[in-house]
Amino acid sequence: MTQLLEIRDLRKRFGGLTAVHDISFTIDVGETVGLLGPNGSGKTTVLNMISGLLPASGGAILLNGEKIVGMAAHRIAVRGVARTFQLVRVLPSMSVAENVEAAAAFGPEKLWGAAVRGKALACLDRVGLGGRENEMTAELTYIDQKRLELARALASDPRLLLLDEWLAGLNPTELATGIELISDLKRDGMTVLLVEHVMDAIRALCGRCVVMNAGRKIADGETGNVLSEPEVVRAYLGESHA
Amino acid sequence: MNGRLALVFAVALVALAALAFAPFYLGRYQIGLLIGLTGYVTLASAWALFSGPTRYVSLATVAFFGIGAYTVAALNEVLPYPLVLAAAAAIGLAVALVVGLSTLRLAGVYFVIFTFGLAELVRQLVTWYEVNVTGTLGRYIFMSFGPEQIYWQLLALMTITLLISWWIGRNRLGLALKVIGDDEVVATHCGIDIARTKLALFALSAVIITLVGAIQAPRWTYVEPGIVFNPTLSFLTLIMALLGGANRLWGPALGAVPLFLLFEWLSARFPDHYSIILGLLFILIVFVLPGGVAAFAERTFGQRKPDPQTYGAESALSRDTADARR
Amino acid sequence: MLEVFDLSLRYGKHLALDGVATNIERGETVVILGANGAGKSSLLKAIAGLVKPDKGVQIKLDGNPIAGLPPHLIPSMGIALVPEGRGVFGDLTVEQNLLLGAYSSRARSGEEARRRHVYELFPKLAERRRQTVNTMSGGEQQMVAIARALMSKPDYLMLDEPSLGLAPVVVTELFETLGRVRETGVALLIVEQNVRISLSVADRGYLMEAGRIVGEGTAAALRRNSAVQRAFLGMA
Amino acid sequence: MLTTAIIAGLVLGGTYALVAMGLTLQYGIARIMNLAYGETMIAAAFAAFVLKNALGLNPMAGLLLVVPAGFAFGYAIYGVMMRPLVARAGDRSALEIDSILATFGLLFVIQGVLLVLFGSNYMSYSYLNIPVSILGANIAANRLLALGLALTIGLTLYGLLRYTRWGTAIRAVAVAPQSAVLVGIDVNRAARFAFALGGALAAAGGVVISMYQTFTATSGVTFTMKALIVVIMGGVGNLLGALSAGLILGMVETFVATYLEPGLTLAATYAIFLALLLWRPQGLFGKATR
Amino acid sequence: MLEPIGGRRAPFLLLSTIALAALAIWPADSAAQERSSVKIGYAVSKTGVNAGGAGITTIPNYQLWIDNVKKAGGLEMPDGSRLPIELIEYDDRSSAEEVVRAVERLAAQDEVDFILPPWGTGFNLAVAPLFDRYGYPQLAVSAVTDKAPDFVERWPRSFWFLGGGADYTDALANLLVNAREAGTIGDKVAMVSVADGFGIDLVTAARESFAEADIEVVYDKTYPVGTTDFSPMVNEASGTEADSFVAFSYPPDTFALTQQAQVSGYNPKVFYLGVGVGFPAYGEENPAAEGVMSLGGIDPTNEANRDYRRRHHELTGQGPDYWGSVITYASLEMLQEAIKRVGLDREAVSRELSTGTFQTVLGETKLENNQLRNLWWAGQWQNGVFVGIAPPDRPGAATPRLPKTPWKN
Repeated sequence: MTQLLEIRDLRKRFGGLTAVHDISFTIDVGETVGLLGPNGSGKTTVLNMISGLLPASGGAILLNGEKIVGMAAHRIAVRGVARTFQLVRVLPSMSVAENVEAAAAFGPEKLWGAAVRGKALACLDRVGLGGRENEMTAELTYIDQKRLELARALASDPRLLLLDEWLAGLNPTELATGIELISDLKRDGMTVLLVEHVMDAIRALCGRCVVMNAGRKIADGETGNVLSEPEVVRAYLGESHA
Repeated sequence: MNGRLALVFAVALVALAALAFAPFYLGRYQIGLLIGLTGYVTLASAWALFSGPTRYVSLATVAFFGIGAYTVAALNEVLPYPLVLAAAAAIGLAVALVVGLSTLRLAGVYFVIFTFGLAELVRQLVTWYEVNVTGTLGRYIFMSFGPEQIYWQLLALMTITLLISWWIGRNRLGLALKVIGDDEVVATHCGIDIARTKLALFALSAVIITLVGAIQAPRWTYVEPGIVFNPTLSFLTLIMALLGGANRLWGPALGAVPLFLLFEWLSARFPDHYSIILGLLFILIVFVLPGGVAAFAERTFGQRKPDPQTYGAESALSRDTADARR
Repeated sequence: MLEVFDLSLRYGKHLALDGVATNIERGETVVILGANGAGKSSLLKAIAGLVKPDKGVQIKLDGNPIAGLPPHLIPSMGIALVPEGRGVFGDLTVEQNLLLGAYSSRARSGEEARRRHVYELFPKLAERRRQTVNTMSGGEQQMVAIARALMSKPDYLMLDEPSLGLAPVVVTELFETLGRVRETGVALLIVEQNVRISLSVADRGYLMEAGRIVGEGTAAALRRNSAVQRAFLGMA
Repeated sequence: MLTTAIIAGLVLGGTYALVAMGLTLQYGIARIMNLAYGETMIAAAFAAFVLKNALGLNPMAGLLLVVPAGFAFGYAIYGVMMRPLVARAGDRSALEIDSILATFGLLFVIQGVLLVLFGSNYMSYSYLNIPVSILGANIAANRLLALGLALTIGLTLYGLLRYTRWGTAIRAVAVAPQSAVLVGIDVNRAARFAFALGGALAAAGGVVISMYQTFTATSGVTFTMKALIVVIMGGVGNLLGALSAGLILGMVETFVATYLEPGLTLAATYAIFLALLLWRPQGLFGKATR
Repeated sequence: MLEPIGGRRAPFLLLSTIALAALAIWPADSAAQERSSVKIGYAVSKTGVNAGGAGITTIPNYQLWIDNVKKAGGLEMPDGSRLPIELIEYDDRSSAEEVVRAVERLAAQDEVDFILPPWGTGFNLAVAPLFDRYGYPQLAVSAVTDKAPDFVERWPRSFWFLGGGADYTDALANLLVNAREAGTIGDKVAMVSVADGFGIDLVTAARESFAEADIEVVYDKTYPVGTTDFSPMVNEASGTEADSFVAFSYPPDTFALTQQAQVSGYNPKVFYLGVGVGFPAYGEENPAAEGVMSLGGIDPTNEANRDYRRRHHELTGQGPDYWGSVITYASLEMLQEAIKRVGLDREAVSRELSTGTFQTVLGETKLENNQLRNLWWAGQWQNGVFVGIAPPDRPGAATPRLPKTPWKN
């Protein structure tokens, strides 16, 4: 397996507080890795540093062997890292299609004209928003906005997809659809890093999990094993989920 | 180029030709009016070029306008006129780049006040320089050409500005600006270089504004900082663009033309109650035409893009999330 | 008793609630189940006065109409809402949040005792009363939101997706706390995606679909219901 | 010399702080960017002038009449003009633009009324222009009054906002109006009250400033702008911030005028302001939100 | 994908707006008609930063003069007939572009017979080319410039009534020299000036005048327009050995400087300030102003002037200032008299203004090279009147009272 992402001794300080404490892990091409941990354990901060939204205070992030730590977010995006956000961020003044076109037009391929439109429609189809390209973003329901965010992430042809609680707030039926969607991406060879609390989804999708607590990595390995580790159970899952 | 676009261009071309030949048929006062009109349409359009899509409300308009005018005043006896204009544009560009680079972190009202402060700072520095280095404050501009030439130059600049605005709207750059205006974080994750995009547009807008100041300056014969750095100009430009609709090609013009004429008419008919009537009209416009004249025109004359205002109810749904985000 | 009947609500073209009728007795715990967009949150918001229902008087508290009242009067009727996303005052401290929780005139009497009680329910908050809420974790913020709502001396406490985005261990803890709140006699009206855990604390439940109530029953009956099992409990 | 400069700077800063605190309430809590703020001040200055000249009322007594009038004016303006805009605005930036436009209109209306009533002349009278000696520096009593008033108002309001339930509620409205409703706070009333309070402070500032500063019907804008700078420097909605920023600004101006060059005072003001914004975009005391 | 920003109909809408607007602004009816009135127009700053100055020196005098003509039954023509004034007034909103366009409008659109000048040096210069092109005489009163002779050459129909900076500063230097010779004061001066056209012109001239008179300038600072706190400058000046304090200031600063000097207990032997000292509010009924000097002044014994002041007060409710006001009014009287002598032909009126001798509220008035040179270059508050003290040999000149009496509190 080829390694796609390598994180080495990654650290983040906010003022006096160390939010992420020397985290290291790797992701291979085609892998789907779950990043778990209690609220405030630093998962989203790690995601933010990978996508370039936050500068790291120390350590290294390598994408395909290239050091991307310290790079501006848009340059990381062009190198094939796409993401969704914990609280949905759609572009409210634009149509559904324009939301996706934005990513296609500035992604690695820099499409324009008919190509960008085609790409956007294809991505919308893929997440189940086909035929709704002319609606205004603000009209969409919460779950459709989540879909739209995924479509936008896909439109930049990512090599690494970062999903931040993308499945949160879905009921079991919706969850099943969502899991199906990510499985499809997996099948097509997409590499995914999943921050998620929904354990059903983690079990169904992730071959491997990294668990954080209070900014440190407390477990890393095959999902089933990790979820039964006593420290993970104590800090994160609670007895009822063990 | 499709048929409709061709038609629009044809009409615009005819209108442009009519405007270009207007001085031959009009009196001096009407030419003066046209100078004011084209000047403000250009200012408002140039302002909206940057501030419309990005929603960065700039009050630095008069800083650049004044730089243009002052450059002409300082150099008009030293350099040939085209070079004076080029020098003005270059100085405007340099200042815009410095300012643009330093303000990239600011947003919202902080940017507004920063740009206002900038205009005042430039004015104070120019004053201080003149007082302490050249020992004189006022400068004279004696040019050999009349108002028609000023008008034609402004008309050309206006046309170029509108063409640039149109081109950007159909271009990747326009999309980038809209995304930035909606959400900078999303923009950067889409691969948009926000800093460069914003800087480029700010500089472009500033250079056009500088040129308006440079072209108009010979109208006044005498230039001093208090005259050319009059902050009212920044406010008027902003109000015109916002009133018309800063997100549309014709929006700023639709705000600038009626407002300019309204000012002119009011100050002539009601010189003593001008302020009161103007103020009341202003308030009325805010209440009756939310979203600007262009949005109103679109609602009235044809369905185009739904206006975000009409979706207030839905956006109330997502407001919690939106606020949590802030 | 809090009653809702024939409640309809429209956002533009979209019909969010379509003739909804529900009721909740004092001391009862009721969950509302349904897909995203079924109208669950809209129902809570309508009761809290945050959105205006379409017509007439369709919400009654102990027989008195409360629909159409401005939202800031609702807490003083004994109805509190913990919204989705918590809605805490992030810039203020825990203590100040609780102080504001007791803002309505109804809540002023016995405020001190209630504060002690709330801190007993949430001992973690007692330790951190001077901490700014923004600096706390999601689970702790959810606790603050609930504690603040309890300070208003509610008869009815409505919670919109309280477990959203919380770690499993925190969710468990949260519902244990809600169970204790329930024992104090406060009626709970909960909208929750985590059906399994919410049914475990509930007496009754409603099923919503496309703005309508399509089913109701006791918690036990709902747990046995095959449609519910399929749709909400992830059982095939 | 140094003490003189420090005291003179504090006294000048007191004026700035006094003027800025009302604006910070209006903008920080009621969320109205009030461009007509300076005009409200000027109207109050005229009122004090008229009361003194026509009725022989001394400006201190004038304060007792003009300040409540300022409150009433703010209260009425919010109810009539701002409330519909607040109700209509989908988000904060829409309200910001609407309020800028509407108060820009209001600015002209007030200015126009003043012009019709009083003409465009310079107005000036002198009250309490007597030297008070502090640590060897002679300071005008009227300016000292402004400083005293600024400190009193600033600290009182700060105390109220910080340590009372009512004040906490007002702050809650400022930071999270959607949530304030949930605990039973009448957001509209709180905003209206804050706006009216801002109007009262503007009136107080106007009266005090009229005691030592020449004014015209059209000189309101300069006050608005100075106040805006102080508000932003201090952090929006932050009374203590406005107080400190005002004092700092006063010191900077006095020091530049004394030790550097009077011609650069305003340049220094703006330079410091711009530098501060770049260093801390949220202001000296603002929290890094938004 | 990307639609063009802007509706399809927007250009049409824009054009029709312009067309409608053009109709609205077009001349209503320019058909020639029997002359039944004299059209007089002016554009002046009723609002904006210049409104304060225009409101005291210019506008009330225009009103007073027009009222006066009306009461007299109109402007008298050479044939003895009288024509009423039809007045057109615009607000230039203190903007250079507006004042230029307003004057263009008066000239080309309203086709008025005469245009009265705007307020301010800068604005008078801004509109000078227009007055010249359309052949209107320009009675530039509220403009202080040393370049007046050049301007007269460039624009032969321009008239400059307020002298140049050097005139005032030479007179001031002369006053100081006399006092020095009398042993009243030393030869040191502390000087501040406002950083705009007026302040800089005067301070530049003053440096020269003082150097020629061997007066040493020990403190010389310029402050920006809008300065409100003068304690640093007054304290610094007070710390020097200078007996004389000179400020080329504007009204708000003038008032503030005075108050600050009182508060700081700064009592120089010569206290000379700029615009604003001549305002009635400054010194009438204010004993503290006793001895303060400035530009301008009046001859209190001049009967016509006294009558003018009375009428001004009656009509406008305020007294005229002691510098530009009476000259503004005199310039209008000259215009009125010139029309009476030669009619409405602007060329002839200009010639008459240039060469004629007029009886005005100033007394006998005659321009030299299109400039009024018979002016009070300096004045001083004495017993509640701001009297002219320089040139000392001019009839009616009062004797300067130095040193200034200390502030009375």
